[in-house]
Amino acid sequence: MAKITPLREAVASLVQDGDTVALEGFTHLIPHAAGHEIIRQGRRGLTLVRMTPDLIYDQMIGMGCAAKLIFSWGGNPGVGSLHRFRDAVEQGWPHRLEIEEHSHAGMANAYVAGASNLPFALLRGYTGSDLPKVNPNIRFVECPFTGEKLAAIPSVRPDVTVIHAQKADRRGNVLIWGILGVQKEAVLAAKRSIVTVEEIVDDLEAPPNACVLPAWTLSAVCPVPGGAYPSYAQGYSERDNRFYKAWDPIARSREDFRAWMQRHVLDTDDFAGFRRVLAESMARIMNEVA
Amino acid sequence: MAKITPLREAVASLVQDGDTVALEGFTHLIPHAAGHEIIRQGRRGLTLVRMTPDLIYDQMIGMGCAAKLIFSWGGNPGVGSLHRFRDAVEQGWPHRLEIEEHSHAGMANAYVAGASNLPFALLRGYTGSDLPKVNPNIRFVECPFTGEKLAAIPSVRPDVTVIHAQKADRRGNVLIWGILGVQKEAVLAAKRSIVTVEEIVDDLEAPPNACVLPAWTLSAVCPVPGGAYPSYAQGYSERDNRFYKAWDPIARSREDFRAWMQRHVLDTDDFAGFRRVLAESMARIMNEVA
Amino acid sequence: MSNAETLDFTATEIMTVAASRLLKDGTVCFVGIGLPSTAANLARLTHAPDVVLIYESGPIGAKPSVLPLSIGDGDLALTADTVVGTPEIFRYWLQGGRIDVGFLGAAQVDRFANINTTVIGPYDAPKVRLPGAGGAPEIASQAKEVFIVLKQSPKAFVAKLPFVTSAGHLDGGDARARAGIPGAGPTAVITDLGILSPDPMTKELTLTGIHPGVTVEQVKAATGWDLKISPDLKTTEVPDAETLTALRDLHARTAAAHGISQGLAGGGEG
Amino acid sequence: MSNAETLDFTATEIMTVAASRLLKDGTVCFVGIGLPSTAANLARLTHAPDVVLIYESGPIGAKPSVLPLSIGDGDLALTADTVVGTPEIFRYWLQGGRIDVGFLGAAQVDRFANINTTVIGPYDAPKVRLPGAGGAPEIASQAKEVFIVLKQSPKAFVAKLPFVTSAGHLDGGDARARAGIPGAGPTAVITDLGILSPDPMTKELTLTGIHPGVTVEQVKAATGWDLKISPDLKTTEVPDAETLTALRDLHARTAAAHGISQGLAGGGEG
Repeated sequence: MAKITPLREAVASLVQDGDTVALEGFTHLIPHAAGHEIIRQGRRGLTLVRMTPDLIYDQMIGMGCAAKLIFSWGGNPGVGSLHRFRDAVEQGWPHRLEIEEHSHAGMANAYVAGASNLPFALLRGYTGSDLPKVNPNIRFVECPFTGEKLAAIPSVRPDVTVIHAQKADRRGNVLIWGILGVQKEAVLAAKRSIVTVEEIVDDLEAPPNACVLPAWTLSAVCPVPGGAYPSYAQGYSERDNRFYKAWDPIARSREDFRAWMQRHVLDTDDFAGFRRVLAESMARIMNEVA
Repeated sequence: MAKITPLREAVASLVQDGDTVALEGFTHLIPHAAGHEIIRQGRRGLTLVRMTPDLIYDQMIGMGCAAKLIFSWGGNPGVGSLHRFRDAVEQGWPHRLEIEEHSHAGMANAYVAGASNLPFALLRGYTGSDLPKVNPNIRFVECPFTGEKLAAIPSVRPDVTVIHAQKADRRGNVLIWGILGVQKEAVLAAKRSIVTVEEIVDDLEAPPNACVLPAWTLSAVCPVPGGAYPSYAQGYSERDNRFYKAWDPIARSREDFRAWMQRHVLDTDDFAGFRRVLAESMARIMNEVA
Repeated sequence: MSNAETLDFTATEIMTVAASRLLKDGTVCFVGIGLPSTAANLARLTHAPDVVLIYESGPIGAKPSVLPLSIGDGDLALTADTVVGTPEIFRYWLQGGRIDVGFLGAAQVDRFANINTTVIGPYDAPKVRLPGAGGAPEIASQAKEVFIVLKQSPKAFVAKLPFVTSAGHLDGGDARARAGIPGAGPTAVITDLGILSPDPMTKELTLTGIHPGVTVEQVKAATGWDLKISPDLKTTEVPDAETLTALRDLHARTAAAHGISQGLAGGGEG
Repeated sequence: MSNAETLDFTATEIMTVAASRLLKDGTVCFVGIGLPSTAANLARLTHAPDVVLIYESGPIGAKPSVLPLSIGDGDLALTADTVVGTPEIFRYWLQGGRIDVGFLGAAQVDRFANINTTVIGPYDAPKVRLPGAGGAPEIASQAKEVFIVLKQSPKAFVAKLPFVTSAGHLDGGDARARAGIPGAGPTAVITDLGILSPDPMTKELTLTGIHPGVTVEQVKAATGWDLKISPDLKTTEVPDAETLTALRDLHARTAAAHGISQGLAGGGEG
């Protein structure tokens, strides 16, 4: 049953060193605030799972939180490379990062299989691709009726899934709408879950057949308005495309990255603090990249 | 691309003798009007698929439309037996009915697999049940990662799926809400599809993430207000529980059943005609069963 | 309570109330239509306001004001926290391991609480063709525990089933665990005469509760095997006035809402 | 048209317009972000108003007024016929066989239109780590046909890929069919210099179209293998004024809406 609790406490009690952790969100509703809190609390040895690792995973990888990454597309959407991710894979900095690489179809099905308590996902996938040559977790099974060969990959069953959503009611029921991505599956596939929300309301006012996660499926619900920034929450905020562009030069050098993370994340108390310091430095950053 | 067309023409052009046909609806939105039209047009040798065959399948089976039934629960919900279904299975009247029997979990997964263009559905199912002993289409596969044994059943891929929905817009996009059952999967699993709707509107006014079937996934959309009767359409009509109870004595004897079908279905032109004749006889029926 | 003891109640009423009492508050319950649904909703309206009711047609957290006559009544959808598709119910919610209690009816049970809802007689030439499995095989195997509610008679309580639709404790002992079936299986069978529970070791259904006014001989006569009686046999507490009133009001509201006699509010999916 | 021939346009513009023209009205198109999305939306705003755009983040029938900068922009959701979850996109819509055209970008292609978006250099010790597969492997295998759009250079058009992320025509000939891959595979590669199409028999990419003002020698120099030239080589029709205006307006609206320079509207998922 969901406890409505501050994010710091949720991360402290629910995310442990060595856990398999999925922070999901498909451009929309990416849980940046929660990622920052995991960095602040210095988690290590995590297996990070995410279809589209972007800035928040670049930060977590660069800060040394991750031992392994399970993913299907790692880039700065609309901009280019994730420099910290590339540095970890290409140069092993700050340490070696093991990767397990899939396609989107594979990852999406692996979350579905996890939510369905199946040990593996079955799909028509990876045909003609070299991915099965480099990922021993892509195997093939035969249809017992037609003899066709189908791809099989292990379910994703995170220890903790973290997502951001639009709102929760006071009992902790959560409503998500708009681009849904794989968040529902990621939560239902996980042992524990943290949902940061834009606001807590008396009544969700969910339309029929809306994507609602009942309170009893969640571990913690944490009010963090704007907690998806620079991603967005439909109905609440817009994606800050400038930040995605600004991230590129910050992440290019190890030193600039470390200094930026120190100032904006490690030296701030919470996401509101991050946003205050960022506002101060944003004008300067914008001038530099213009 | 959906053609907006009268139901009679849709059935004439899209449902052929010998087809595998799924009329789906889970208590809510059962396509009775379309079932009647298939009976009127005298289709034979159909393989009927449906999780919960109820009155409309009792009628189709009793009228000799079906060669085979694939199902998981066949009864008159809230009342008792389907007498025509039982007569076909127990006595072979009006002719032998082949049955392929699953659990709800099996059928629901088989529709999902069909919509997903997979040859089989994978589930944790049928453990300890005698169903696999009598249904050779329940097999088992091994997980290539854990060695666990999982159930496998063939996908359901109907030639035609028929459903009833609340509304369509003038392009033929369809909105369903409330109890959704397996209708979306049944349509997407099928080669062709017919959707009867309560009304055609200018704008669906669908909430975000609503269950919408785009026009280009459908073959025909047919306006049939009240076409789910005695089932219901949320927002339009209530379930007529009296009719479900009234059906029991009608269906008990072969002669009463035949006479009733002749008068109410074969001798009427369409569902509006059926409703008019039924209204005339309903008071009498109600008196008899009271 | 001394007041309540003088109340009249029917055998069906005490069966429903006894079944209802087994549902703890906050339990996530997968509800079959008919008696299980009546008992589960009675629990929600009395001692267990936060019980979570899930129906196979899609409603999660349904709070119907009247009893559904079918598994897909509109009131279930309108009062639920959310309504998902039927495949999702079976995939993410039941198979996903999120159900505490599966609440089932049955046509027949055997001494190890296996369930038959398929056929009487041979499968290929049935004497009576029953409705079939519905959701029960996977509810019986995947819910953390299972309650079964049905009226007791020698035809319904048989030593050996002609067909096992849904697994109880199979051949007894640790047969269920050896077959790799998760979940504790049936932990209680609630009837109009009493409550039967599996013996902790043999898993044979044993009479552990008896309704007031019923004799052990009556229960034995209504059972198709030599029913063992628990040395710790308890008499069911009579329904209190409040609970009986809640149950009768629920039935009255249901009859009024559906415009039919109460008899129809029986059993069945669909 | 004689009027339009005097218009100035950039190499990227004619690439986008040429790609856009290939999309027929009513086509169901699975759209990658960046150039494919620009071309597909240009088609929708000009000659193909009923093209159905599906994005992997969930929108079906998206009709954005500005270009999405990411695969999950809010405008995609708000203008779509419906928005489903990402698993459903890949399961019911792509794998379900409902996509006519998969419209992809690429980091590298080889002479048989196989795609690399994974690594340059060895997989375990990459020289350049690229973003990875995304949706492409299954789009490339399951869409009825595939269009690829990317700028032409010897680094991008290589004889042999270091890594095949997504299957084109594999080793050519009937290799794709023999591997059991459904769909026709890549039928056109649209670049800033021209259009390459697989030879009907060998499946080797052949120059079938060349943009006005570009020489065959230029195209050959930008290709990492000995590029075959179709005997039937056609010069791409220049973009007409209306189409160019539509494209430039789209970019201007996008820049204004997103509050950024046009350069950001490049490529990438996320």
